[in-house]
Formats: sequence, structure tokens, C-alpha cells
Amino acid sequence: MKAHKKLDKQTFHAHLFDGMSVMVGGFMTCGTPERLIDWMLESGVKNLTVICNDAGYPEAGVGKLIAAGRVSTLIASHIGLNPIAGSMMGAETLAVTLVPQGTLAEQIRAKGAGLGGILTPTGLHTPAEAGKSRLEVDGKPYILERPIGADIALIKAREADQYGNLNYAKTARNFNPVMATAANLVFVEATCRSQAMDPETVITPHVLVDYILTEVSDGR
Amino acid sequence: MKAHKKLDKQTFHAHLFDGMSVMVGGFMTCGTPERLIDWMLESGVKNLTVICNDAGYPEAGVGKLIAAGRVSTLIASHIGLNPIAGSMMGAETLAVTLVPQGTLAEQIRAKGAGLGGILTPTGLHTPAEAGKSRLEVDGKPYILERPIGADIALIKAREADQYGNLNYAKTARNFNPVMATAANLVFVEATCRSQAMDPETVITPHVLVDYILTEVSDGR
Amino acid sequence: MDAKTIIAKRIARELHDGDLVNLGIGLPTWVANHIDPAITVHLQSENGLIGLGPSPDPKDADPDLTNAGGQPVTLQAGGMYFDSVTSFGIIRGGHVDVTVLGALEVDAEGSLASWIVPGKRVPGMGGAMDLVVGARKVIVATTHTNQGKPKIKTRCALPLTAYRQVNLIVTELAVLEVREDGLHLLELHPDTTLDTVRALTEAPLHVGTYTMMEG
Amino acid sequence: MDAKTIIAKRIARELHDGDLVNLGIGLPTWVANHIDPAITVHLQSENGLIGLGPSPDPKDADPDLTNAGGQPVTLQAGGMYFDSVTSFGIIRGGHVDVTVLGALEVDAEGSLASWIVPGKRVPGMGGAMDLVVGARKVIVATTHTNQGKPKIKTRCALPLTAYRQVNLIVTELAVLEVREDGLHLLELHPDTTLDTVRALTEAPLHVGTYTMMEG
Repeated sequence: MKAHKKLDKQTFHAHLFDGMSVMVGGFMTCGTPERLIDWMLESGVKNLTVICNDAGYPEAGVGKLIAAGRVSTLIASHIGLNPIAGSMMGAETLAVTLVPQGTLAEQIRAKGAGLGGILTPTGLHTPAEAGKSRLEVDGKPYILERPIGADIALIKAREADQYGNLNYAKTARNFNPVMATAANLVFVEATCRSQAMDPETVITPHVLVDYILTEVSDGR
Repeated sequence: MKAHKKLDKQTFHAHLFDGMSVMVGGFMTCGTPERLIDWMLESGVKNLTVICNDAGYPEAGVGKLIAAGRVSTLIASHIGLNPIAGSMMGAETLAVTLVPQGTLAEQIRAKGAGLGGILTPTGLHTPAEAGKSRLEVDGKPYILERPIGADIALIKAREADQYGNLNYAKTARNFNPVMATAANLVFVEATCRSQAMDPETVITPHVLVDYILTEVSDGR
Repeated sequence: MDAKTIIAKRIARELHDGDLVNLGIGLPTWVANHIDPAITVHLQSENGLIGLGPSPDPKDADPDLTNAGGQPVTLQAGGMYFDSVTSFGIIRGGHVDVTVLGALEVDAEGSLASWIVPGKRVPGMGGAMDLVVGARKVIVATTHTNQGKPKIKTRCALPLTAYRQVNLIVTELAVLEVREDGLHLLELHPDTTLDTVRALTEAPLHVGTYTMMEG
Repeated sequence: MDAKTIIAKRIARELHDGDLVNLGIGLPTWVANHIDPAITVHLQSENGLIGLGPSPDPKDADPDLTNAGGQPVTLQAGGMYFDSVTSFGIIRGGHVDVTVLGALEVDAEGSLASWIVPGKRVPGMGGAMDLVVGARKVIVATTHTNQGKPKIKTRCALPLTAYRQVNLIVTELAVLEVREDGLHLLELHPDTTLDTVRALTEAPLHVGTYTMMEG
């Protein structure tokens, strides 16, 4: 069994380093592991590349890391509800790469599933095509999109069982399962721990999970 | 709601035509819709292109269609447990395209997910690369694999709820969920029907399902 | 009726029993209020569900159940949750029957600009680019003009959301179909005139037989 | 000990606590019987589960629960089911720590031939090509010879399963590691001699310090 998988703050901090890349689950902070983000803030780690669906809000989600000046590059599908991210982008203190949401999901999946890339029609003739190769398959054009991985992933689960299997709550699922496949180390913040899960309903198999923080009782 | 989704034999037969392509779920007949295959046999439809993980056994799964001479082309990852398929391949009465299992899954997924193809390292320098393009991404070679779709998919589910949502039994899941995304019409053989399913545990959303045959009570 | 209601009611008539539909943020969400109660339309929210129901009472709001705008929503019977990969597989794979989106500009080729005003607003494309490419039918819901200036152009000037994917444009003045040769007038609102619509539309209009929109 | 037991026992020692392992059909499945009971190894079956348990009593066999050979199996506590796309995402994505496969031929470059004898046997590659490319460590479990003829070649003559992916070759006579410059002898079985192994191996062997296999 991969360690005991229970996460404490010291262990988490030991895995952080300046300039690292971090995937963060969640969609407009629904399904975002806020406590792991707080622990990142406390650690002082900086110059981060953050991969997340969006920029969150100024005071929630990855927005907290952005507002604290810890993020140098953000890869996301939109930043509209975080005006701080918008003005930092304008001021060039934050590099933002905007990616269509479905393409972002596929790029992360490609990394997690060992693909060299995928061909998508999404974004043809738009700024999303800039700097990318266009390929024709059976007479139709596609953009070649490359895999996106990260040093670590921060995942929010509803339940983690004793083996480390995960499930998710409603639309808080979003990017969490795919990000759990695409990072070198996967840190999970779970609302609760259970003994075991119905093997038909596991969403993220325990073999993908490295460390688990349970919201209420662990770690502090 | 897409019709009532309840399938009878006449409706099924009305959708069949010679030369059509058919995806069939299952893995060595675990999770194969045997009754829909029997209905295909009864219909007399022939010259089929069958897409299935394997050739089944001579008397089970797609093996029944192969043994009856209804299949002209089989796309599969192995045919080892069906000697009839092997000898028909040798005698050139059955064209067999062998595809790595993971590549087959990705090709079907690509079709269902609207991708123009995927890049995989699987099969490089092997016969699986024959006739395909090789691409380099970040200095590493990959094979470009194209989407595979079909006119119809035959799916075996455990439970279908009144809306047409599906789940699957244990390892009988295998290729069924992905095939339900990649065919023009999706026919499901379900072991049982229920009122409703926990929305967290639906594997195949009802919008992908066209017709459902329940094993015990429907249709005959 | 105000402009938004005219547009939403007209678009609702494009939806059929059993359709899977994605409604964009803003005006498009109004369409849900006008769907014929005799049919069942399944609403998808690209953050991960099919079976989008009405907004809950604030006291019943579940932080784990939101729409693509981050607002609390509910799930209807028969609905289900899935992750972002599955969601966009459904979208890009052609399983969404209709998507309805707003526009900054839309043009005679059916191209749409809706996500960026360079130097001013950079919210990002979110799921819009995938939706416009993937849905079988793309309907643009927009007021005919913005501060008196036409939004329906010969060619979009703003960066595109998608190239040549729009099928139908519904405004408070007219219903326009995008065909190979440009925009065709299908319907005209009784409170306006053909000349007015022509004047407020930058793109040339093909006008043959047309009918009147609901008043 | 017979050849199969020697090979299976030795390979079992390559597995570590927490490893995700895929054992191919035939000889590789024997490895499961020799895993140190003090460690937990998670066995994957590529048809859709992690947590492969022992074969059930025939009376308890569940037709919906099989391994990749179509044989009835059981699921261990903590295990789970998934579909083929997920299964091969796990495999190709580098999440499988060790895969153990049989061989028709394996060569000095670490290439493997295991799925076809043209004109004679065409069972198909199944999941083997993905496993050999995707797993972090690829171990070939094979008898050293087939009817007296070497299976360990300078270059495979048969069509490949994968090119340069094998890390370790374990036979009843020796343990060989594949490195950039070819095959290195790590261990020799006490019942044989270096000269015998050289004679029964077509590929050249690098021989430095080596140890003895368990007898």
C-alpha cells in the first residue's frame, strides 16, 4: 500500500518547491480543495504554474494564490469572475494561457492516459489555434493539442475509503478525476473517510492517489 | 424523451441492413448482448463489419455471427479463442483487422467524443503501425489513430432506469460504455429495469441510448 | 413583450421532445422558462450534469451543485452527474442537439465572436468553443444591435469563438438562417419593418418568403 | 522446483508494497502465488478491474466477473471496476508499476515478440502492446528455450509486440537485465553453468558480478 496516504501539513510542505506546476480541481470553486490551497499559501511557495478550469474568485479557489502573487502562469478556460487575475494579466504580472474547456480536459486526460496528443476541431480559426499544428484527417482539419501534466494535483473528493478510492459530490466532480491521473503526486482533500466503497461506484482508483487529507479531523 | 426506448424485434430488424457496421460490447463474451445478437442472426442481415474486442467463441458472442457467415470484416484486438474466426481469416472469407486493445478503446472514444484522432505510442515498430502515420511530439514518436464509429452499437447493461440511464455489472462493463457513445443508434440489452438510479452512479447517460430490450419481459 | 422574452420564446420553439440542450449564460438561460410543457427537453450544464432544474431557494442551495456560471441549481429526476472529460465528450461528440449562445458579433458566414474584446475584456472562452463546434444546431440569441450598432456583420471583426458553425440567429426583430450563400430572413417581428431590419443588419439579407414572429 | 515455479518465485521478488501489477495469461499468472504475504500488491486485469483475487469455487463463479482470459475470478477488498477506456488509460498512462508477460522471442534490445507466428497462429495482440509500452517496468517470464532452441535473440525475427521496452528477463536458468548496451547477467541458477546459459542464449551476454538464483 502506498504509504498510509494520510497527509499532514509538514509532509505536504516538503513536496512543494518554487516554480512547480500545480493542477487544481474545481469549477468556479465548486469542487476546489480550499484547505490544501491554504496550506500552499502558508508554505510561501511561489512562481507557480497553475492549471485550473478558471481563476476562481479573488478570495476563493486558486484566486487566493493569484491574489497573493504566487502564480506566474495560469492555464485556464476563463478568468471572468476574478478581476484581480484580469488586471494582473493586463499588467503582465500573470501570464494567462486561455484554453477551450473541453480541450483543457482532453489535454490533461492525454497526459494521464499516455497519449502524445489529440486532434480536436475546437478552436479552429480562433486565437485558440495560435502556435499549434493543424492536421487533416479524412479531409477535415483539426488542431493537434498536446498533453498537459503537472508536478502535483490538488483534488477535492467527497469520500475517500480506507484504501484511498475516491468519489465526488455532484458537480464538484468536474476536473478532479482527470487531474488525479496526470500529476506526479496526487494530494486529495476529502470531506469524509469511509471503510470501503461499492466497487462499482469508485470514480478514482486508489492507485492514483498519494496522500489524503480529511477535512475535519486530520493534519492540523 | 427519445421515443419510449422500449425495443421490440420488429423495430430492431427495421434498422438492420446488409453491409452495415455494428459495434458489440463485451470481452470474451462477458458483457455481450447475446439476445440482440440472436435477433441479428434471425434477421438474415449479412456482410457486416463487426467491431468488438474479440471474436468471442464459436457458439457465443459475435462468434455466432462469424460462424453463420454474416461478418465480412472484423475489427478486434484478438481472435484466439475462436478457431472458426482463425480459419476463416486464413481462408480469406473473413477480413480481420487486429488492433491493440487500448488503441481500439481510444479509437471508439475518439469517435464518440468528436476527436479527429489520437496519438499513441502503442504499436510503434510493430505490424499495428502498418499503413498509419507516425508523428513526433516533443521529440517522441507516436502513431496517429483515427476514430472508429458504427451504424449501430449493441450494448449489454445491468440496469436501465425508466429514463434510459445505464449501469453495468462488474467486468461486464468493458467496451460497453464507450461503444454507447460512438454509434448512430444505440441498442441496449439490460438485465433489469428500475425506476431511477442514483445520479452519482449513472455510467451511460440516457441521452446516448436509443432503444432498450429488457432480458426477461420485453419484446418476444 | 420585452426583447429578451421575444427572443427566448422564439428559440424555445426550436426545441423538440427528447433534445439535449445547452443554454449559455445570460439571455440563453431565459429559454428554459418558455419550453412547451408538453415536451421533455434535457438541459446540460457543461460543468457536469444533464437534467438541469430551476434555481433552488437560497436556503436549499448546495455548494456542490452549480451550473457553469457557478450559481446554485437543482437536478431533475432522471438527471446525472459526470466529470469534465465526459461532459465535453458529449458536447464535442455531437450528442448535444441544440446549443444557444449569446454573441458580441455574428456574421454572414455563421462565424461567432463572443468571448473576448481585446484590450478590454478577456473573460476566456470557457466551454463555448467546444459547444459551438460540437452541437448539432447552434442558435445565437442576441439583441439585434448593441447601443444602436449592428451585431450581425458581414465578417466578424472580433476574435472568433468558432468559424462557420452558427445555424440560426434569433433577435427581437428577426429570425435569420445561415446558409451557404449567407443570411436568409425566415421571420420578421410585427413591430418592425423589413427596411428597419436591413438598416440594422450589416450583413446583406436574402429575403424570399418569410413569416411573422409571434408579437 | 520446476521451471515455472523458479521463474514465478523470482519475479515475485521484483514486486513492492503498493505496486500496481498486471500479470499476463499463462506462466505470469503463477507469480501471484509467490508474492510476499507481508506486502500488498494490487493486481490489475485489463478487462476492467484492480484488485484481482483468486479463482472462485466453480459454484461461486460469476459470469460478470472474469479476467482478461475470460476465466471467472474474484475481487479483493478495496478493488473496483472500470471500463476499457479507463483501464487502458491507467495502463498506457504509466500508472502500472510492473507488467509480466510471456514471450515467443525477446531480444538484446529489449524488444518482445509474443502475439503472432505468421501463417501459424494469429491470436492477436489483445492488451499486450499497450501493457509493454505503458508499464513502468516490463518483465518477461519465459523458459530459456523452446524445444531446445534459444528464445533470447540478438534481434527478434517474429513481428514485435513492442520495440525496446523490456527491462528484465527471468528464466529458469538466469535473470537478465536489458541495458543500453545489451543483456547483462544478474543472476544464475545454481543448477546450471554460465557456459550452458551462454550456449542457450542467442544474444551476447555481458557478464560481470552476478549472484545465484534461489535453488
